[in-house]
Amino acid sequence: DGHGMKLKGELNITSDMSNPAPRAVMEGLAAQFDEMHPDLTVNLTIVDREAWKTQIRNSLSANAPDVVNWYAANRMGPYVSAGLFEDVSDVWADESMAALASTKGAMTIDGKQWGVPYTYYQWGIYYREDIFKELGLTEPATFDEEMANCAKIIDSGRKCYTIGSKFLWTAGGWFDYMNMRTNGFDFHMQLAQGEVEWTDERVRETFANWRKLIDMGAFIDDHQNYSWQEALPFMVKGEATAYLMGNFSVAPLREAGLTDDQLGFYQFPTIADVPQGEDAPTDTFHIPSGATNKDAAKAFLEFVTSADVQSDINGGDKLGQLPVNSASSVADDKFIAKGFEMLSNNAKGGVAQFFDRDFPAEMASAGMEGLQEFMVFPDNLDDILARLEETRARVYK
Amino acid sequence: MFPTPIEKKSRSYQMAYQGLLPVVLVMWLLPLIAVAVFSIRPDSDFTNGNYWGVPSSFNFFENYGKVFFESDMPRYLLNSVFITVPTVLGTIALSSMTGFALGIYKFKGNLLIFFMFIAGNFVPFQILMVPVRDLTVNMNLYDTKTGLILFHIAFQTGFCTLFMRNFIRALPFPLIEAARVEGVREWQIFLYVVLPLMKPALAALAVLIFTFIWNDYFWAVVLTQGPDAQPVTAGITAFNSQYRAAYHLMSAGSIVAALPPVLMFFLMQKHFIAGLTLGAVK
Amino acid sequence: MSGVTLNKVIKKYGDVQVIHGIDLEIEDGEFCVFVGPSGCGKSTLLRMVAGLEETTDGQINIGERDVTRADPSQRGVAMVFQTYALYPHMTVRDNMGFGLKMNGHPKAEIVEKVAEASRILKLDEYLERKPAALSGGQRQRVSIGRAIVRGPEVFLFDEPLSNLDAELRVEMRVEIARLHKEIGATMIYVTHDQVEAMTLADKIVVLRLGVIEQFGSPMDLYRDPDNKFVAGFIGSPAMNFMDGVLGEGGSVTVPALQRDVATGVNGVAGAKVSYGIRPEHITIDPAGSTHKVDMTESLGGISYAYLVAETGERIVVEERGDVRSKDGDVVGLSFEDSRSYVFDAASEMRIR
Amino acid sequence: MSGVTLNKVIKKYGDVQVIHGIDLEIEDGEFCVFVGPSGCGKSTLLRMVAGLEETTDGQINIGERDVTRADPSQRGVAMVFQTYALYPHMTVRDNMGFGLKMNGHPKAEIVEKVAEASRILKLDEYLERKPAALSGGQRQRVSIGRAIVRGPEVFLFDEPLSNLDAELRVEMRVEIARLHKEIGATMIYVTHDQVEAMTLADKIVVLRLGVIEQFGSPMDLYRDPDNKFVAGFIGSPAMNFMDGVLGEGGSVTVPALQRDVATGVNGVAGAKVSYGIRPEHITIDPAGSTHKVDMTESLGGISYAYLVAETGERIVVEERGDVRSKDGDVVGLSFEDSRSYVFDAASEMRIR
Amino acid sequence: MSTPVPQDRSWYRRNEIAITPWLFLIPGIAFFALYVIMPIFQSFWISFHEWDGLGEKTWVGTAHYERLFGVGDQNIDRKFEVSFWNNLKWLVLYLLAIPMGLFIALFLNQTVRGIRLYKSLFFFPFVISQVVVGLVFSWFYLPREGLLNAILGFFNLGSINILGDPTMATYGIIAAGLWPQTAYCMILYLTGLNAVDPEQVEAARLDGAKGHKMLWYVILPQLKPATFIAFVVTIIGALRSFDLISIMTNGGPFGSTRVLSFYMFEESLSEFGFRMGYGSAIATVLFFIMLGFIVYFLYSMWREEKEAR
Ligand SMILES: Nc1ncnc2c1ncn2[C@@H]1O[C@H](COP(=O)(O)OP(=O)(O)OP(=O)(O)O)[C@@H](O)[C@H]1O
Ligand SMILES: Nc1ncnc2c1ncn2[C@@H]1O[C@H](COP(=O)(O)OP(=O)(O)OP(=O)(O)O)[C@@H](O)[C@H]1O
Ligand SMILES: [Mg+2]
Ligand SMILES: [Mg+2]
Repeated sequence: DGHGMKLKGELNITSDMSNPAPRAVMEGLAAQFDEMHPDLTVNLTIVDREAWKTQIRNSLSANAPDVVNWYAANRMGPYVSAGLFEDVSDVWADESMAALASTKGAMTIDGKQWGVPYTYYQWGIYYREDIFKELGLTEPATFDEEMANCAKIIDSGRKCYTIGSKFLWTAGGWFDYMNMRTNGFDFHMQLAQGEVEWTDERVRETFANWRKLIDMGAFIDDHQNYSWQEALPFMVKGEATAYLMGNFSVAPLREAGLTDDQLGFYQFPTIADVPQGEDAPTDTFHIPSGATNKDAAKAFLEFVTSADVQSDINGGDKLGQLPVNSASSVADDKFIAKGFEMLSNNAKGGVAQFFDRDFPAEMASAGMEGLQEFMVFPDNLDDILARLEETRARVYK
Repeated sequence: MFPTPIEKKSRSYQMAYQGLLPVVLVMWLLPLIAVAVFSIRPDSDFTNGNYWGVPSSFNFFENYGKVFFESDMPRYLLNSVFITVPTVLGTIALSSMTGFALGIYKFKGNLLIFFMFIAGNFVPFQILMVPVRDLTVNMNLYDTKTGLILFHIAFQTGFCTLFMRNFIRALPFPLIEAARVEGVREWQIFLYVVLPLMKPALAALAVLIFTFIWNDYFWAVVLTQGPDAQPVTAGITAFNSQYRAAYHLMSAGSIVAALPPVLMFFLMQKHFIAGLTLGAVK
Repeated sequence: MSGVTLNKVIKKYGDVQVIHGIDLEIEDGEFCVFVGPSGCGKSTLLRMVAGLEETTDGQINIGERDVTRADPSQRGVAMVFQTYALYPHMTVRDNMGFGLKMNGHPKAEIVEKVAEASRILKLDEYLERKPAALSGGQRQRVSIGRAIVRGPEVFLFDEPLSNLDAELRVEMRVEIARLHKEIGATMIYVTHDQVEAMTLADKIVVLRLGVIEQFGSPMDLYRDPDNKFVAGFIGSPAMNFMDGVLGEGGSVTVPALQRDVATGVNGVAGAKVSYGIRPEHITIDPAGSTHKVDMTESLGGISYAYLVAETGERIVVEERGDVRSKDGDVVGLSFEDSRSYVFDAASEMRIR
Repeated sequence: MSGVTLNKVIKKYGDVQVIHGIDLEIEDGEFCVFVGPSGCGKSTLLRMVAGLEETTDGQINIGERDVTRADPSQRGVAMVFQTYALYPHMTVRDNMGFGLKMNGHPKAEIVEKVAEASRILKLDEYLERKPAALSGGQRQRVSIGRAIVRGPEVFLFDEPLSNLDAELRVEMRVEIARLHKEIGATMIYVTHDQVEAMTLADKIVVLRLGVIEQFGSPMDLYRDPDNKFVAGFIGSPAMNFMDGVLGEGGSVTVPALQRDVATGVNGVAGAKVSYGIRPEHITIDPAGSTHKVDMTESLGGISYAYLVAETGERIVVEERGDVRSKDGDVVGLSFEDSRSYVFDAASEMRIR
Repeated sequence: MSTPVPQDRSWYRRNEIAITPWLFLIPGIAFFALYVIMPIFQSFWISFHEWDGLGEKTWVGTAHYERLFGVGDQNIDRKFEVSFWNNLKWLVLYLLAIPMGLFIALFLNQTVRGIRLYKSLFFFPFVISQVVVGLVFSWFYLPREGLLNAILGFFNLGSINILGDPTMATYGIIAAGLWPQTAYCMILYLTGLNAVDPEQVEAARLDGAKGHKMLWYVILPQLKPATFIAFVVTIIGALRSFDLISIMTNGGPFGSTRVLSFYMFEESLSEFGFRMGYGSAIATVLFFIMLGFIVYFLYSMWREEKEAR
């Protein structure tokens, strides 16, 4: 918060919070920070979230802004090792940051911290409660119940799950869960780190479980054509009853007209008897090492992680996600509360970031492509796994 | 004239032809017409699944209003203008000079340099991508309109040189000789004799380059990011991710992005076609 | 004003020599016409004088000055092109004044000179028009005007009329003759056209394969050609040539004519010669029976009869008057022996 | 083989009528030439015979057949175009054989007919070349060959020689005449060129503004034109026309000649007339002093003297022989009165 | 007898004609060399390195090429293989634009009222950005809501998901690409048809050539220049295809619509990419494929150039 030091000049922020709700939040943050510092001009550039994933590199190496959005863990590795992210250990040294301790690990590489988180959110199954009621279904706790439910849903002429896999990563979510439930969190992490072959029997078992759903026609058709947003209407219209997604999907679903009575959430059911691991990606702010106004940037980082701001931006009417500051209040929102509860008490296996953040880039890209293919052509599994194994052998040298 | 002029065919044949024309046209432009219709539909049509029925209301102003007042589209459009216009001017300036040099003078290496320009223009430009991006970054022009403009000028100079040189070649050479006998200096020949005669070529080329540059997407993605510098082709993808699945707005946005070159084409049709044929068929 | 002197002038394109050491003197104020078959080097020679082609060897003088290496603009020449070479984007006035303007002459001077040229060429009405709005003949006048404005010592014309149609060609030919009379400058004129050459020239230069075959006044060339090439080239229809053998005392035996002709030339008896006589110097004798009329062409006032001799050689005869021969007639020929020309069969040089 | 008959033939382009009801009979084997000023409808008429333009009204017969609505390829005609219209991508052989090939004739027949045509036109050496590798004259020969191969009843030529240079034109003209004699087919030939018309035609048709002014044999038209237009159009240089007034007994007072001419024509005394006489029918009388020589042009055998009368009218006179007048001479004129033509000044019709 | 022309003119004036062209060429050549010629060689150079675009380059020799082609004990790069075959499909099928363009041009080559407007409207797709074309067609193909399926549904022909089906997606994109390309070829042919010598057509009519015979034997040979150019632009377009793929499928589904240029971009600059060396190697391969065509084009032009003299 600048601690009495006057912040001057310009603060250039490039954010990837391009969906309508996050966009409003980010714009609010920038405006608020600008107002707090009369001598400082805050320039906010909002970049398409998908596009930003390719552009960040250019942005960091040339004409770097002062603050950028990115992701924790493996995903920030390349920029840290290339020296493009500023070491912000001093920000973390402040005693107020103790409240963020739970996320510190995800921000740490080589014992230093390279950014701050501003939000995280649970993944899980969002479903049409009203349809469940109509069909007399209850939230399943095991995979068998899940499949039983699904069979009834299909009988009613609906699909069980909507998904839009055009940009691949949504399939990664399904794999994360299938694998974490089949083989456990630790195994999943070993796979991510290249320690297990993709052709391993255990991996095959994951796919075999997944295939049960595919074979019964649980997923909507033609999902490879849709982005995740384009898949939403299936659920809104009731053509599909559930969506394995992050909590950010609640906002557009509500916006599309679903009320909280119609919308429910449950944790991904268990398959094998392993501690449940959960996906809970953390979104972050970083300071590029080429930033010109690092003082203001650090002040901004402190600003966004402060308890009040965290409470505010993660509120149900804003991001609708979980605050990273333990001193913040969790929004009074059915889904946020459920997620918070789930992650606090029911994620014994561990918390993963997400497929494309846990796996190295080249592996992640090949992997998600294979996952998408599997969802459409499950018969190609052997070929897909052989391909992934080949990539694994090359990538983790 | 081939095929045989329709006037020489029977009356019924003529009628059939006249009738067929609009039908074929509609089929040909079907995807485009569909988008145009999308762009005036209300949101509710899509949620109600009324994709192809009669629009339930005429939402032209709402939809286009949103595009113009609630998105970055105007900024992107402006960027496109600020990228395209200087590129056109720069390219024309450079290539009329190279075209003059290659079209008028006989010297060793003339054909070689000419072919270098052509060959460079035929190159799959992906091979330039990495080094050009690097060069632009090193010149501190990454994510600036200038960076994009400089590259476009250089690359289009290849094509335009081909065009200009052939055009100048076709000018009667005695014009140059007459001027030389009169003691007109070479640069004066360029400025006062050749340049005024190239006006049609310049106009044609300007229109052509305008559309090429306006429609460029690849280099916009490679050399720029964000609404500060990106042209509308790249902007439309950002716009679309903002309004994902809102087909009425995406359609309106696409139409807005496509409109300037289309207008250009209609206003300058003669030059446009002259450009294509001169540059190509010659 | 000054004449033009060419001294052993040679032109090579790479290894190909197209002008083979030409010596020629053109007097001050003379109208000199280059003729010759296509590709003989007329244009090349003219352009060398203009400075538009480099001279490989030899020397070109204009007046007293050696201009062999001078810039075109430094030579005091002006050139009129076959295709007019007018600047299409300028008015007639600007076309004519362009050279002076570019060389920084004061405005008043330009205006005056253009007015003078336009007066001479009767272009006053057209001064504000662009070339596209002029007829072919007017355009050619403008291009001559452009030459006049610069007040050159030598005018060069390269087939200036060949893009015009027959009628206009006649008109412009007269115009050029008048112009020469009026401004009296030296002029060099290249043409394909017999009539232009004969009617305009003070001196005709006949070129063949980059070499001068003969030069002189039109009637000199017509009446007294030095060799068979010139004899055949000048005059239309071309002179008739027949094989013959030289006898004693200048008598030539010409089988195609079935008689000996007393030509009075000096030569070795028994030498093979080519005997020549012009169509207009023969008359048909309907009473004779030595030649068959193969074909006739009537142009109204004149007809041409194409005769075949017993040797198979063809002879063209010009006929006038109201009685003309018809296809298939068998006729005789009569002519004055003094109209004969005799050429060596091998060297083709004239035997006098 | 068969003649061509046009019966009240009319052509309209939209509302513009360009051919105004033409009746014409062309005999079997006749060589008919259409002449007339540019835009008079020569090409249009020819193309109507070919079937390339639709006939708006009237009837066209070739031989006994009414072909007014027939397809071009069904009419038994072949056409030779000004621009040759050879197929540039085919060899000479293929160009000539194309028509037969398209109509499914057997290969052997094509080979034979092409060989025959190529023999007639001396094209054997060039059969494997493409048109681009031929000279203009050779190209025109090929296009004639293409016509011959199809063995048509009627040959149509549209200014076939006007893209050639003067020399070649003469050569090809003779060639066409020979061809007509050899194969004897009916030929219709459009030209601008006096000489071609006069020398080739059995019958000349003079067109003006889509109407036939006169037709007949070349010498008929030359000697006995029906009106001033034909009189001025046929003959080169053109007939001299002077204003005159008809007196009693066929005597015409011609101020430009400073005398009355006893023409012997019948007409209303006092009528304004146009008096005509051809340049080749006037001789210069050096002893006289009625006219001034403005300019002379010598072409060798012939000169033209351009005289000015006191009335300001210009008179061209053809001179021959060794003594010719010079610029500035003051001379008199003499001619036989019987050479005179008299035309009504208003209607321009001949008064006989 | 002669006094030489004074030689006091400056060196420039004396050598004006030799020097001027170079003065006029310098800026153009400089730009072109900097942005086009040099980068080609730089790309070659980079392709022999491992480089993430940030740090130092590491020399790896021909390792990238070996991986691409599967030299030694590795398999050929599957993505490369797919891209290569897709590129071939593009090359071959894109050429359909030429006959289709010709066909439309023949259809429109009439002089009826309003034909100019029709011609312009037919030309429309070419003027529109490929990005928009891509969007338009991806909506056209939408598996449920798309117009294509609406039409198929109308005729009771079931529905297809072109862009979602790896066996069809590439063809779907090519079809979208053919749309503007056909328009382009159409305009080339329309102008070509304008330049057809009417006398030759008439001569052929007298020779009895009609319809397709006339087209084949007389018209097409005369359209050769237009065909040549159509060929050039179509080949170049096919090998450069990027925008459409990027917009319509982003290379998917599961990489089945990749072509070399897209793969190259993906490897170099995409989200999971930044293997500049490998990307450059792919670009180099693409370049050499194109080089074959470039040499052929230049050779044809050179021949024409020589004939023109
Ligand atoms: N640039 C050149 N390179 C090589 N040879 C040339 C060049 N220009 C002309 N020639 C040759 O020089 C010779 C003379 O050409 P020139 O143009 O002077 O002939 P010309 O007498 O003017 O013919 P024409 O009457 O056809 O105009 C020709 O044989 C021609 O082929
Ligand atoms: N397609 C057309 N539409 C309208 N008018 C035409 C058309 N073709 C020719 N004409 C007109 O018909 C008249 C006769 O033309 P045509 O070509 O037959 O003349 P021509 O005697 O052959 O002239 P030239 O000697 O110049 O070839 C001209 O006035 C011309 O303007
Ligand atoms: Mg010449
Ligand atoms: Mg005509």
